[in-house]
Amino acid sequence: MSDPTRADDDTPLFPAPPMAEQERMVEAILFACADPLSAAQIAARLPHGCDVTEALGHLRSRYQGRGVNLVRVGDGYALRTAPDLGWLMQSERVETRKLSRAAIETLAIIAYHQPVTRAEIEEIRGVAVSRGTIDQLLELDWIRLGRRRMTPGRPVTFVVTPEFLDHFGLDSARDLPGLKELREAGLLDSRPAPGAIGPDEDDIDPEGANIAGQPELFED
Amino acid sequence: MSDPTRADDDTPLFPAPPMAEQERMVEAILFACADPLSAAQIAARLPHGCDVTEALGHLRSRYQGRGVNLVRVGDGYALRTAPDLGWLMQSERVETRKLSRAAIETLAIIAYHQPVTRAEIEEIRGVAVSRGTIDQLLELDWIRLGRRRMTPGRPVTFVVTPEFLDHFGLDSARDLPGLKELREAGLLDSRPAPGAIGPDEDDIDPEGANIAGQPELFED
Amino acid sequence: MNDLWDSSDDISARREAEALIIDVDGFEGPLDLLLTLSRTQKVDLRRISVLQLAEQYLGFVEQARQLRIELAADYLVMAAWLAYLKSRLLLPPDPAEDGPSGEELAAHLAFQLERLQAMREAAARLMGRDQKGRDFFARGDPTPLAVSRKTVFDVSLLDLMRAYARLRTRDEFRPYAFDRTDIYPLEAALERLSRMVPGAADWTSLQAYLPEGWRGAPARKRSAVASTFAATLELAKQGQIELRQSDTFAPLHLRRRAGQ
Repeated sequence: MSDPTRADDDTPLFPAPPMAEQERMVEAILFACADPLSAAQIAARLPHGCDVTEALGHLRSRYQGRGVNLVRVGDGYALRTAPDLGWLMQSERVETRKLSRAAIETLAIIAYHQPVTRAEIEEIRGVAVSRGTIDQLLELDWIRLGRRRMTPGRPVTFVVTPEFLDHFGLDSARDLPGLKELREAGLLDSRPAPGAIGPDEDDIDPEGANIAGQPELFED
Repeated sequence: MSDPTRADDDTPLFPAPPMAEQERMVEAILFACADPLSAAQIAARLPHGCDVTEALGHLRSRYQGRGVNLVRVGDGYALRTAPDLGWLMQSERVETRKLSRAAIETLAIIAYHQPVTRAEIEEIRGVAVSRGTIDQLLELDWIRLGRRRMTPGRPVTFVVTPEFLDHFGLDSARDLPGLKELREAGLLDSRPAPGAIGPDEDDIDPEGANIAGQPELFED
Repeated sequence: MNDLWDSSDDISARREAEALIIDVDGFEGPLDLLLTLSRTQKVDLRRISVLQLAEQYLGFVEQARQLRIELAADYLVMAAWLAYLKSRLLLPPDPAEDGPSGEELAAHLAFQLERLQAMREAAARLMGRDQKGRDFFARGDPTPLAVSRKTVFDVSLLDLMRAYARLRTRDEFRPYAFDRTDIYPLEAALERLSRMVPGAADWTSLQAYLPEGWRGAPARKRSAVASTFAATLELAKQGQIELRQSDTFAPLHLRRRAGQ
C-alpha cells in the first residue's frame, strides 16, 4: 500500500527532517502558492520521508482562529484569509462579472446534479440553456466537461471544478449547502415525466453516487 | 505629536478591537496584499484606535522561526517565505539531450589518454577540437585542466574528474576497458589490418601508466 | 383586521399579475412563470393545487392575448399541455385511454416546480457563501515556482567506449597502401631498373634485378617480382630493353636493347 502523501521512506538515504521543520516547509510552500496544492503535490517538493498529512494537521491547528487559515479545497490545501476579515481587503477585491440568473441557476444545477447533461439542465430549468451561459461558466473555470453519458448520442456531461470549490470555500462537492436535505427530499432524483420513455433512468447514477462517487471531479 | 501608525483615538466612536484581533487583521492584510504596506497604510485599513506598531510586533514574533516571516521592506512590511526555504520554490526541469559525437570522442580520448593536450586529442581524432566542445565538457564537470606539459609552449592537459567517474559508474579511469577487451566484447567490428602487429596492448598500456602515475587526477 | 390584510393581499396579487404581464420577457420560460404564479397560492409547493395553477396560467395567457402581447412558442405549448392536464383532472378517467393519469401528470409538474424552486434556493445559498476574492483572499503576492532547466546528457560508458574504439580503429578502415610495409612500389622498381639498364648488355634473369632484402620472405619477394616485372614491361615499351622467355613459366630474361 503506497501513500502518495508520504515520500517513499523504505530505504531513506537521509532521515526526514524533524516534524517542526516539515511543518515550516509545508507552510512556506502553501504560502507561496495562490492555488490549492494536493498533499501529493506538496510531498513532491519536500525531502523524502516527510509526512505531509501530519505536517498539514499541525499547520491547520496552528492557523486556527488566525487572520489566515489553512483550508481544504477538494483534495487540495490552501492558505486563505479568514472570511470574517474580508472587509479589510476592499482594495484586493476582484470584481467578477455579474452572473446572469440563468448562469447562477445553471451553475447550481451542475453542482448539485453533477454529472449532468445539458438536456437535463434544460429539463430542470424548463428552458433552453444558451451557449453563452455554459461558456461563461467554463471560462470562469467553475465547470468542466465530465464523462460522456453512455446513452444514445453519448452526450457530454458537466461537473464542477476544484476552482469552483476554491472560489466558494467548499471542502468538497459533498459539502454543498443543503445537499443532504435536497437528496432526502428526492429533489435530486432524476424523475422522468410519467408516460415519457425514460432513457435516463438507467444511465443516471443514483444521485448519491453522482457526487460521492464522482471520481473525475477530483481526479488528477 | 501625532503618530501616523495609530489611528486617531482622541474621540473613539467604538473601542478598538482587542490586540489579538488587531494582530489577526494585520496578518490577513499582509497576506492578501501584493505589495509591502507601510504602517500608515495598514492603519488606514484598520478600525480606529488600532495600534499597528504593537500588532506588527506581535505578528513578527509569532512568525519568528516559522516557514513564513514578517519582514521589513523599505519602509513597508510584508510576509515572505523564510529565506532558508527558498529552495522549496524551485523546481528543476530535467531535459535529456544527446552529447555530440565530437564531445563523446573528445571525452573518450581524455579518459583513455589523460593527461592529454589539445594537440594530442586533435592528432588522435584527426580533426580540430572546437573550443565549444572542450567548454561543454568542462561545464559538465566531466573534465578539468591537469598539469601543464613540460614541453615547449607548456601546453595545458586535460584529465577527467570524479564527477565523470561517478556519471559513468567507474571506480577509476583505469577501469576503462582496453581495445582488446572492446574487441572481445564485440564493440570493434573491424579486424586488425593484415600484417599489423597487435598495436592494441602497446597503445593502451602506456596510458595505463599515465593514469597510474597521475596523482593530480583525484587531488582535491 | 383580517379583511384589511386580505384586501391588501388582493391588491398586491393584482399588482403582481399586472407585473407578470408586463415583464413577460423577464421570465426564464414557462416553468419559471408557473413557479411565480404558484406563489400567489401562498401554500407550500407540495400542497399546491395544480388545477388552480393550470387555470392561473391559462388565464395569464388569455390576458396576454387580449393585451396583444406576443408569447413565445414554448409558453403556448405549455398552455396547451396545461389545458389537456386540466381536462384530465376534471373528467373522470377514460378506461380505454392508456398512459398516465391526470394525477400522475399533476404530481410530476408539482415535482418539477419544487425542484426548480429548490435549485433556485440552492443557487442563492451558493452565491451567498463567502467567495474568494470578495470575502476571503488567496496570497496576494504568490511566489512563482522557479523552474530551473537542467540538461542531462544521455551518454553511457558504452557510448564512450564505442567512440574510442571507433577512433582507434579508424586507420584499419583506410585503404592506404603505404601503411603496408611489404609492398615494393612500381615507382621504386622502375627507378632502380632504369639505373641498371646501361650495364645490362647480356641476357640476365629478372631475378638478378630484385633489390636487396626483397629476395627472401615470400610476401616481399612476390611484391618485388611483380613490381620489377611491371617495370620491365614499361621499359620494353619505351624501347630501352628487350625481353625473352624460352617457355611458359620459364625464367624471364632481359638485356639492354642493341644500339642504345
